Amino acid sequence: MDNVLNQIGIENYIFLSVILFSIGVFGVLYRRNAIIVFMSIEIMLNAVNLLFVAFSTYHQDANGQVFVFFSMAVAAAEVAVGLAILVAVFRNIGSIDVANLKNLKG
Amino acid sequence: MTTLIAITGLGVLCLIFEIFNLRKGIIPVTIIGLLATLGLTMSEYGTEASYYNNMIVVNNFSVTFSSLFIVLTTFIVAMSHNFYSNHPTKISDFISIKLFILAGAIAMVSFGNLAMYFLGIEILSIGLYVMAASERLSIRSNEAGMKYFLMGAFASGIILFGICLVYGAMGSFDVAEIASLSRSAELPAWFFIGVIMIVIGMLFKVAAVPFHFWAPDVYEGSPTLTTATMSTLVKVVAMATLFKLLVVLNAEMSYAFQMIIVVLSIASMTVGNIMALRQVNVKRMLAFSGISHAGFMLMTLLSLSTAAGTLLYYATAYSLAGIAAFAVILYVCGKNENEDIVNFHGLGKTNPVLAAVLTGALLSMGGIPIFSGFFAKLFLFSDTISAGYLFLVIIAVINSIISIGYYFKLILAMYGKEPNEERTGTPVLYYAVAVIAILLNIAIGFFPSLIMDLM
Amino acid sequence: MDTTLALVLILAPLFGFLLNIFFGKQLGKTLSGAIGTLTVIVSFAVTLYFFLNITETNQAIQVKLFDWIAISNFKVDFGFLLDHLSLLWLMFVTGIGALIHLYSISYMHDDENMHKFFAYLNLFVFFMISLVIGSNLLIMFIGWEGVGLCSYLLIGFWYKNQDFNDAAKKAFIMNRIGDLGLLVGIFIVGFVFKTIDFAELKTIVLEGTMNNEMWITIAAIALFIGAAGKSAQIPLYTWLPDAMAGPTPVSALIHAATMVTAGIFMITRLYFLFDLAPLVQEAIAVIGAITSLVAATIALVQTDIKKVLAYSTVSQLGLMFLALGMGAYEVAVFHVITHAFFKACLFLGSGSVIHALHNEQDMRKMGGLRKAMPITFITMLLSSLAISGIFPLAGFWSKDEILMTAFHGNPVLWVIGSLASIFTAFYMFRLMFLTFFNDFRGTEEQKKYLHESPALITFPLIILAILATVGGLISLPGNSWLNHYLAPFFPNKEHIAHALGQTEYILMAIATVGALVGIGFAYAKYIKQNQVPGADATFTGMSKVLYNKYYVDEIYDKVIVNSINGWSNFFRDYVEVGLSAFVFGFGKAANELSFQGKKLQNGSIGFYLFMFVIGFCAIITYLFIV
Amino acid sequence: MDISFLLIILLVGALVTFLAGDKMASKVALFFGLVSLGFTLYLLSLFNAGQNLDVTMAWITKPVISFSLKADGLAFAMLLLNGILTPIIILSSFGNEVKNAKNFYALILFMSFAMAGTFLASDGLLYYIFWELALIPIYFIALIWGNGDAEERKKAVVKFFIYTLAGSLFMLTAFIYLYGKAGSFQLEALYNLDLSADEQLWIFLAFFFAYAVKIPLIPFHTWQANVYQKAPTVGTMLLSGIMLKMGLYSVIRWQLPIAPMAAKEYMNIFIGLGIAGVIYGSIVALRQKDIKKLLAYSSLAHVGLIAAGTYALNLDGFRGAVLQMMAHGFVVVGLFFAAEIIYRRLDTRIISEMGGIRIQAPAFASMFMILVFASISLPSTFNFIGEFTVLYGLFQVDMWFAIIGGMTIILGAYYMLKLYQHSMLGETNTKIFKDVTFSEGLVLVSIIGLIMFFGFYPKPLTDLITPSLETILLQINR
Repeated sequence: MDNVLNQIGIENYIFLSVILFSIGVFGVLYRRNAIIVFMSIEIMLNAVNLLFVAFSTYHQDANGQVFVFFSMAVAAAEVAVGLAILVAVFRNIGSIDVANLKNLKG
Repeated sequence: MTTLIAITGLGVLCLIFEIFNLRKGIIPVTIIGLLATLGLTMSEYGTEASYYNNMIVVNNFSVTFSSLFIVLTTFIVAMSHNFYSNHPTKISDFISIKLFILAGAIAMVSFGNLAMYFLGIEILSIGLYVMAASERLSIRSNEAGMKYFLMGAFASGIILFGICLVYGAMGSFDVAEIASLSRSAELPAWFFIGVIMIVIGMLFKVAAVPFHFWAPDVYEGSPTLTTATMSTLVKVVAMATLFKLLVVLNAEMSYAFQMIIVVLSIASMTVGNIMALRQVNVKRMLAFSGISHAGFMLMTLLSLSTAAGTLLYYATAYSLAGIAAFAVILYVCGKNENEDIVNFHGLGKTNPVLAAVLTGALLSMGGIPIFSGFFAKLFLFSDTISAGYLFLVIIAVINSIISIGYYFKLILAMYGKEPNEERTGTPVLYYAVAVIAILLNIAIGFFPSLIMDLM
Repeated sequence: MDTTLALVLILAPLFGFLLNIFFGKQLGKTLSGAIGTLTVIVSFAVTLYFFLNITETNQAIQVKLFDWIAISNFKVDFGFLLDHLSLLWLMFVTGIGALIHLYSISYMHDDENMHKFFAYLNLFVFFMISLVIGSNLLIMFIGWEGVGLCSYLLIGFWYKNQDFNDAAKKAFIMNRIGDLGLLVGIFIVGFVFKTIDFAELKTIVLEGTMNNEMWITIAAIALFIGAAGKSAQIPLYTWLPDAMAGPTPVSALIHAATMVTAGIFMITRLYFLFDLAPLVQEAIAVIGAITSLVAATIALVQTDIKKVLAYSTVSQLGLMFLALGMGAYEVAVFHVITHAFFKACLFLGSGSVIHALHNEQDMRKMGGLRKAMPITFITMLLSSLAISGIFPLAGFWSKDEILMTAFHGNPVLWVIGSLASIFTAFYMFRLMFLTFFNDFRGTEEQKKYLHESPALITFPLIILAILATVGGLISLPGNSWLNHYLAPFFPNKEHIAHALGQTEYILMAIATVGALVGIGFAYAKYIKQNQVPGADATFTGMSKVLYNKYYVDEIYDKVIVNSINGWSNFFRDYVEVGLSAFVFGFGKAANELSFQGKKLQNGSIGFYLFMFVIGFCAIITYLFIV
Repeated sequence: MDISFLLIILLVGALVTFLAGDKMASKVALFFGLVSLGFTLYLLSLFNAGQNLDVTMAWITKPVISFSLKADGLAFAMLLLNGILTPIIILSSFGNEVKNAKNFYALILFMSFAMAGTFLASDGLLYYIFWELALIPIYFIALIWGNGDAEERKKAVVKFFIYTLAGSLFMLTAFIYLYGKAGSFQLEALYNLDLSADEQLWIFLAFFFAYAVKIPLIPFHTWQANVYQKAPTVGTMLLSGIMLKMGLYSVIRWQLPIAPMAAKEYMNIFIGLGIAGVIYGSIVALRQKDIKKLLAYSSLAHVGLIAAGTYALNLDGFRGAVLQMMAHGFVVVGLFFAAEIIYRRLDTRIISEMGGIRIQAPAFASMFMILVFASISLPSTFNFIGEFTVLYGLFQVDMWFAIIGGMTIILGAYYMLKLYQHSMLGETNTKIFKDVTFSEGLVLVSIIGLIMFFGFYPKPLTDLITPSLETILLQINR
């Protein structure tokens, strides 16, 4: 196992997941369609999961991989709730464009 | 530990009650259960224990804060009776969700492992997303839920990344180990970055500037009872957790980091107070006031070693005042579609008791003796000055002067104006909660040592 | 024994005051008048007792009741000092006071508030007594301000007339200006000498250990300002003529005989201080002389009978200050006494006239009263001769003394003084002629009711006239009983009794001739040519200026009163508003900020998240990159 | 038997009054007011008998705050003022129709309680707490029972509250800072600190801001006139009669001894400020149309003089200041009550709408006149004693202070006599004005009695306050 890390080096994993994470962030910032925003958030979380696995390998320690399961479960739950809210919103205003949610301000 | 189990069990019990159609019993049973749990928790005071190889660590910090959370939840549950009276079918869900939120909160203050902390915060958050959006047919509620969910999830992502980096640096999620390691070797930069990311995540939860934008909208949009939960329970939880994180992760406070805290706390209190001045919606106003109080509480992070007691006291004072205030708001705005100040006109004439309670709550938040809010500020200031941040205290003082401006706007509305509607019905539970909360507030004002000496 | 008597002396009028103020209405007019008078007579009797005592024993009596005010470096007893000076003063204060009370019983009989009048008169006597017998400066100050209060009350006695009230207010405030001076004087004295008790002060100063030139001079100035306020000297004299708004007995008692002489009393009491401040004495003399001349000139053309007398009073007071300035205190005292006699008589006489004419005070509407009211005429004639300084009446001797002293001190002042007395003679007889000679110029039914006043009025007149005639005897040049009597009070002075040399006779002659000249002029103008001053409009040139009192009042109004009111308006309308706006400004600014801030909270999730990320990046950058 | 019973009585009084209900409230309140007065006198007798009445109880452990009351002569003087005026003020309101009276009178007693506490507390924080507590009742009294246009009133009252609170919060900061130094809020501990000159200056200014707003000194007085005008007369009496004195008292008790160096260094500035207040207040008062505003500005002038006396830092200045505090307290209450009586009859506060009252109500006019002359400190009134002593204290600093400050006796005479002339004298106006009722007369007579008595025999008071003032002076000159 370790040879993999030796060949590539943990830093690169970090860079990769940082990049992924940033992509997710930008997605959240720039997309207005709620679904895509969700997916961007998922990208963020999965970037982290990737890094978890990498670190767990790096440390020869299973905790990290266990944690990934936690985070997946949590992410699933979050998205479930999120979609539920989204449906409610869609029912009410007939759109899933987050830019339309501007009634509360000032 | 037992607390956590008991609370979760209680939550499940609610759902079961629903199944067996014992709706009437839910709230009484819950309250009794909560009080029992409270006793149980307090009995653990003074003991240091850890369970499931340090997943959960019980110590005075966790016990005292857990007790506070339980008390707050009890109040909130008590108020749910009237609040949900018009859709009884959902009551069990709401109650149980509240209990799960409480469970999450307790997990957050008594975690011994970052995994536990993460789960706790997520349980709390997800529960809140649901509660925020729980008025299915109200656009405002939906919007609030949506906003809260998106930003919350975003924050969770950042926290997760932080945890990951910390893990990467330390190779463990166990805070004890992390603490010991962080003292020893030279640490990779990720560690600090990770800590900062976690902290920022928490700053989002406590709604500190510039991570506060969600708060006013969400507070305003959510059903009032949920707002009450957020502005009292959740804020306190997040603050306590942030405090605990910084203590256990033992990230020795570099000067730069302290500067960050100072700047953020100044920004939070100032922005919060200034923005609150022109608000007409009471919930929104209290949201901003909550932001400013978050700023105040951040000051405790400048003297981590000593300020635990102060934080607890401030949290108690603030949240009790908040509960009292929201009890009144719930009563006054129960049947109105909005919570504008006009609804409070002449409350002093129609419901002198509630008016008095709300006045007391606001005075407490404003920091007027003999209410506990004053002592909270006092202790906070004296800690901060002895930590050497006089100028910060002076700015805080100026802020508390500003804050009087909008607190008194409400008081004036209650006493200075003529009632524009006759208010019928005296929901006993609202009255009870309001009065008890304010009395507790005053009581700990008379005997601050009760709280201060717990830590 | 002495203590109790002293208390009786001072408390009797107070008792009368309380009785009249509370039960006056029930008592009825005559009774309340009687009580008022009796209480003063009691005081007079006690005074007499003490007076006779002291002439034998030469022992001043000290009475200490209790500690009054606690001051860090001197103590203030509540006590009285009955020495030669104060007893002498009390004699004519209570004596004349009693007479005037008597007079008032009849004079005020038609007034609904007669009991109040007597109450105030008694109160005045009470305060006047405490002024005179106070054992230290502060007790004197009680009386000092107390008499001011009473004069306020009595000038404004007919309080329905706001003009009278204005006059009263003016009198009080002008006195207050002087009082501030006196107060400062007291401060300095207490500060320098560590005591304000007259007796102690005297001993300290006469020991001569204390020679603090600068302070003593300042103190003397301050005290003189006080005296000037009370005794109506330039520049604080304008209140006295206005004070004539009060009932005539008041003018006689307060604004001629007693209160206005308080300044002279005070300076005499503290003569030892003034002796140490020659510069100030100079100033006093000069101011006194000028005052006497200015007042006399104004009196020349006044047409209101009481105004003439008022300005004559100011002028006479000026002469007294002239004497004080020359250091001839006993002379001043002498003139105070004689002046009290004849001026009181004149005022009461004028009162009797006014009474007869139903409150007509304008001399242009009088005349020919000689036959109608002979007693009034005779008494006033005697007094006028006295004040003009005709041998051998009281005025002659006292005024003569003053002029002699002036001559020896500073001839210029002597000239001024003599001039003043010539004018005095003129305007007094102008008054007499216009009032009593030729034929009556009033309305017909006034003429019908012309009558001599009742006995209660004429009796005091007669007494005073007699005194005005023979009063000079108490201090004849050569052997002066007065000087001899006062000698113990001036231990350090070998008193100057002008040996009657050639110069003195010449001076006397000049004075007499001057007086006669003045009278002559008056005779020529008002009997021979039978002139009568025309309507106010007709005055022109110098006489117009004089008739308008050199426009001093107007100037004061323009310069002082208006400017103060202007400031007041300015402060009220601008400064106050500005300050208030400034304070509110903070609130407004905060609100404005809040209003702008609301725009930031624009409800867009994208923006919120954007700020989130910005904050995040800022923190990371701050911590790790820089 | 110790001093804390006094506070308990007042607090219980407030509670009972609240429970007594609107019918009985006024009488109950009066009863308790009198009881507290009687008890004050009783304690005073004990105190003069040399008994120690101080209390100290541990209260808060971290930071160390103790419930400690200290009764020395100075405190007793102020307690007397409070104890005498409270029943008088309550009695003065008997002529008015007070709606929901129970709250009204309860608040009055509560305020009296808070003020008594302020005068007694010897622990900095306890003192601060009482200081703030006194603010709450007057806020509500002025807001709810006040008169005039509601919006205007609100603006004025809120301004007053925030302004004073702002001041006192800086005082709180100063206290906390001192605590950091001394490790205790106890008066002695704070006295014995040795602070650097700069520290003292800042502390001094922090306190000064609090007191300057409360007293008020120019230019911090903008709240005063409006609040006096808008508040119900009872509120105005409480403010001007007692509450202002809290500020002046605190200057002597806290500000000067804690920061003596600064006090000495900048003495002339602060005396100057006070004196300026005298002139300014008097001049502004000249042209006021509203009687309550006029009295407000006259009060501004008087407290300016008192403040100058306190900053003069000598025994006479202090003693005079304390005496004048009491004297002014009595007189100003009397005057405001007179204004209230006129308002009850004529329903106006505009001076030009009055006049000729003396003809119809001689008794009232006479009493009013006595008050007027007392307020311009005619000798033989209590005010003269105070003012004379203060002026002499100022004189010891600099003659010109005494002279300019002394202007008050001239300007004061001017505007007060003007007020008297245009309200009481002159031709009667058509309205009927019936003379004082029994309770009104009682109030005025008792005030006048006090003024006259102490005017001739102030010895008991001076003997009472002198020792404590001397100790404070020692503290300052340490």
